[in-house]
Amino acid sequence: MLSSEFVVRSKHINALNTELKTLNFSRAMIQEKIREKARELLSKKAVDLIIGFGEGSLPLRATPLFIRSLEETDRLIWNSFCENNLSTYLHKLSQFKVGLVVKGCDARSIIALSHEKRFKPDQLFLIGVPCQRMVDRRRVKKAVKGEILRAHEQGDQIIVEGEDFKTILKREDFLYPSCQGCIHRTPIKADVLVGDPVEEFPLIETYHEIEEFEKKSPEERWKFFEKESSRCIRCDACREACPMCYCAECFVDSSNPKWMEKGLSPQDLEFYHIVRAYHQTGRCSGCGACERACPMEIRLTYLTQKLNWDVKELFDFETGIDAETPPPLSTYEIEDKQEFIK
Amino acid sequence: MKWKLDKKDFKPFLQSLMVEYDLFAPVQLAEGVSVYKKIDRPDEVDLSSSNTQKPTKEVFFPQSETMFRYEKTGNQHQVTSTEEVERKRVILGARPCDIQAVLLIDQVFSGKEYTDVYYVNKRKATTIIGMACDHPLSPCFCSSMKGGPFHREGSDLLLIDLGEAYLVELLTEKGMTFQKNKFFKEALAKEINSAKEIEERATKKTDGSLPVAGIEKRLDQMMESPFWERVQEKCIGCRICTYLCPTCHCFDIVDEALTNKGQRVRNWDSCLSSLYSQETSGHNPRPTNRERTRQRIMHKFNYFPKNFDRIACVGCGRCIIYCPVNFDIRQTIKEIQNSILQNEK
Amino acid sequence: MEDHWEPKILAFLCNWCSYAGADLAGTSRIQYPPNVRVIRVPCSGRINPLFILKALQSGIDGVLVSGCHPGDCHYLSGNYIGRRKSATLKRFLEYLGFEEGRVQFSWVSAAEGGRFSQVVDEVTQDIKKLGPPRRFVKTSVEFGVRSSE
Amino acid sequence: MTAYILHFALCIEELMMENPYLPIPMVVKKSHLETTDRMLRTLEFSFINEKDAKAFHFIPGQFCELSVFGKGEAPFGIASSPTENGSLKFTINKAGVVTTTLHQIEEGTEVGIRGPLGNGYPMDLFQKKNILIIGGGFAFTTLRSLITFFLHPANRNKVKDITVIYGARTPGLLLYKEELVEWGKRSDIKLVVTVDQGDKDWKGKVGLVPNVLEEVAPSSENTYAVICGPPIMIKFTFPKLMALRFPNERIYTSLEKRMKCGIGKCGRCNIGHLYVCKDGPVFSYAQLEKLPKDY
Repeated sequence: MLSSEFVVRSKHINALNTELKTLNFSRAMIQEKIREKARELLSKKAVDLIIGFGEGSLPLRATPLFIRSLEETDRLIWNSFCENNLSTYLHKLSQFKVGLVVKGCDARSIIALSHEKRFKPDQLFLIGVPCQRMVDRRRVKKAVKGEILRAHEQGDQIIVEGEDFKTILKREDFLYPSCQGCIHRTPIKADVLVGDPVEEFPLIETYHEIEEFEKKSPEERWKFFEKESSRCIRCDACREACPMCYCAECFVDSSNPKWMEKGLSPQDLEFYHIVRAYHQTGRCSGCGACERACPMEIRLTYLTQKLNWDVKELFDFETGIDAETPPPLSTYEIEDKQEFIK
Repeated sequence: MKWKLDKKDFKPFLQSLMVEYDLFAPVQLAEGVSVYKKIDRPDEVDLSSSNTQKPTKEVFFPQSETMFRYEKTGNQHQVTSTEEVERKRVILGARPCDIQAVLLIDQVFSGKEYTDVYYVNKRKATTIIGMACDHPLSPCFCSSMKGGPFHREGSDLLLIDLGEAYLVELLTEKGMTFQKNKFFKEALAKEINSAKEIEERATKKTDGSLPVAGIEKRLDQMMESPFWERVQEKCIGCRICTYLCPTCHCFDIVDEALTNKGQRVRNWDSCLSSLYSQETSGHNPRPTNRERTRQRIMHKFNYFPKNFDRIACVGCGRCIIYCPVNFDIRQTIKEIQNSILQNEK
Repeated sequence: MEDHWEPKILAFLCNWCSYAGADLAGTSRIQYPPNVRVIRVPCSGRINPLFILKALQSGIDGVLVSGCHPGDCHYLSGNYIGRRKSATLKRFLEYLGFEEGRVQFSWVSAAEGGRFSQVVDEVTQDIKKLGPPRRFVKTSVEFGVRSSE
Repeated sequence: MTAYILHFALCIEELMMENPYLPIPMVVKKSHLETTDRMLRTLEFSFINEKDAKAFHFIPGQFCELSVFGKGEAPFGIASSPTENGSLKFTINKAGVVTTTLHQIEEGTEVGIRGPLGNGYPMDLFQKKNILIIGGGFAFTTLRSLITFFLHPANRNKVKDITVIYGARTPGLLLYKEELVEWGKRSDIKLVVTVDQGDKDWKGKVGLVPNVLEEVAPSSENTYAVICGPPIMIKFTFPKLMALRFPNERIYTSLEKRMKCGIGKCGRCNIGHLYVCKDGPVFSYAQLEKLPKDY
């Protein structure tokens, strides 16, 4: 275990313990409350549809669920596999009133999107869920030998079963990196909060990975980036999963001017990942949807988190924390740092 | 007669293959991520994953492939085609589902009127050493799609993992040329029997119950069904399912230029991309994800069967495993089969 | 080969200050290294990071972005907005592993012909010290390399 | 490696048969603007190798993929007729990267061409029949090919009456103006040219194509109709053809879709199980009726 992780954890040990004790109870309660709220909204016709999570078809998975009728509301679930950032669907639902289930990070995306005027103010009803941090299904899969056929959560444990094994894993050790450092788990903006706000503390120092990475030489850093991006298959899943990627024409697809080729040459893959990440400067909520979507398991959040960190340090800005402060790259301060300019 | 290859002889066997052939086999790029690559050293080969991320089709139909290079001198262009394959090739470790898929896209690329030389040349030069699938995964449904974990069609040789050794079956003429391979020994009766047991166990494990019969006919009447609107809702429109699909074969042709020289390249393309059928005028016959998802499903289960008499899905399960939103084609198939058609109301 | 290497530097100069500054350097017969190629842009705030990346990918050895001094922007705040983009981009590129100094920024006013020459001189020296870029460049040698072949 | 120099192609015919993706070299012979909005330009290409010229056989309605090296390929219907030997004409609308380059291309420049591709008009069915040709805007290109083919002395007796209705938004946007004048003078073709909006010099008809069709009211007896134009024109003209009792089997049109390979491999141009590039671009309405409305 990382040393900083340990320090952080011991600092928040009490909060963590209380949370763990109530996990089972709160998950079930949240699920019931989501259903209740969905029923209420639909029966009042306050929304056209609810987007939440339903049971996935594979172990360790939940799936986005679009619900329009009261009968379907019982299919809504809540557990630690509800990893998708559902706000990405809003772009194709501009004519509808949507009830949206949001975690802390998803709600931050919504605030960032509202800065960019992506929807009408009364178009959304946010069902906010204080998040217990999501489980990294790939980490779990890699921790056991053999195929996982069933999985469920029990308290702070994940119980996975295969043909000839049953393994109990500590939930806390199998969280997404973006979730481990999260300090905005309770949605900042929500029309209703299902569940009590959770105490905000990181399990690992939020920017620990970036600090470690920065200690490496430029050559090593580039090598790492090169290796990661070389696996890219240009499926655009990172782009499509990201709620902030909605350009009518992505720079990748532009034919005039043509910024880059569509093949797999290493420089084009690097180009794509640099610009995709950089375009999130001051807009990324750090939800990690890009990394989770990648079928080739490319590390992506170490890029966006760096940008988040820089924006915090340079402009004291965090995405989606308040609805008033404009995004950092759309404004300026006369006193902004400029010692890098000759 | 059946043969066996001791695992201690496996690396020397690969080494010997590489003398004569370009060897393509699964290589791990990162933990849990593997693809087919041309092998430089035998220890690169990694057969531990149940299947690669990118399918075997990539060896014949690379994601990005140069078709020709050109160089401009004055007003002339010297064109150099890259269609020829210089060395014979071996693919090692391809799973039966992927091999089935190769047989499917063979039909597209060979074709009656036009032959896609880039694909066909590679295909002709290649011997396929299949790897029987002893541990099919739960999202696999090859048995429902006219295949199976030990399906032999398309493999020139088939390896069956017996633990200490591989049982080797020589299945075609190309395969028979390996008969005299010095690493192959005669298999014992008990080894053949244990292979049979493994086969039975694996076959039982895959889902053969998916109701695909008659799906083509049903889809004939579903073009304008509200079904598509519903089924596409959670799809975010990325291309994972099409790029990782062993039967998807759409491509785009583009020029890449550097001042006076350049190349024509073909890259995989996907019907789920909005640009796929967008015309220069701006008109897009498939403007939303509804039409694009419909195209994906229709092509596999209706158009392809109409042209080639077979469903263009082999049940490898990749689109299910890697989908970021857990879009499950098995459910889609079931929903299509259970949907109420206009004339049945 | 490397002995004769002279860096190619692309300078994005804002129309109102830095470009005029470069012009003044010229008309005043102030010498500066011939390594720099100038692209005139309306404002330093106009710089899209894509320009810089495309230049680097195409084999440019160094990039200089230059605009009006703070407070002097023809469009009032373009250079301030540009400054934020530059700050984040510079940090990000260096984080990825680009060498420090490959991409540089300066303020040069229309009256600063001498300063322009000095800036170009410094940037050229820096890039010469760095040598030709070894990453991200799409050279004709690599041209045509496809990952699966 | 198969290396060959386009200009001194040794075995290009063989290569073309083997590799349908390699372009045949051609040279731009002439380029001139067709319309006053400067968006349409007709380019005439001639074969560089005698052998290619001899091997290139096409019928009206087929298309080619034109290559501009470094920019890419785009499909264009052949506007010249097989009876105009030795060269090929294309009328090109300036829209994307390839077409813009083609508009700027200098005479004498080398380009590549792949083709002929697609099925072309059903020339066998037209034998001894009356032909009604309806065109709108710049979709007139392959229709020009068809008309020119049948007006050739060697072919004129293959069909009976030829009626052509051609419309454009303004007189300046009409294609092939000189030829239209010439055809107008002939007695073996009935030509009606119409514009949506005339100008002070326009002496001809003013009116939309569907209305003009109603007015001209050609008999559907023993007649095949070929209709090409913008979707909106087709939408309103089609019912008029129905009213004139043209059966679906005898109405043909040429479809446009985004294409890349042109040989039915790359996927994107399908309508149902058919590929517009290989099984089309010419379809009868009887065929289209059976296909999904995916275009």
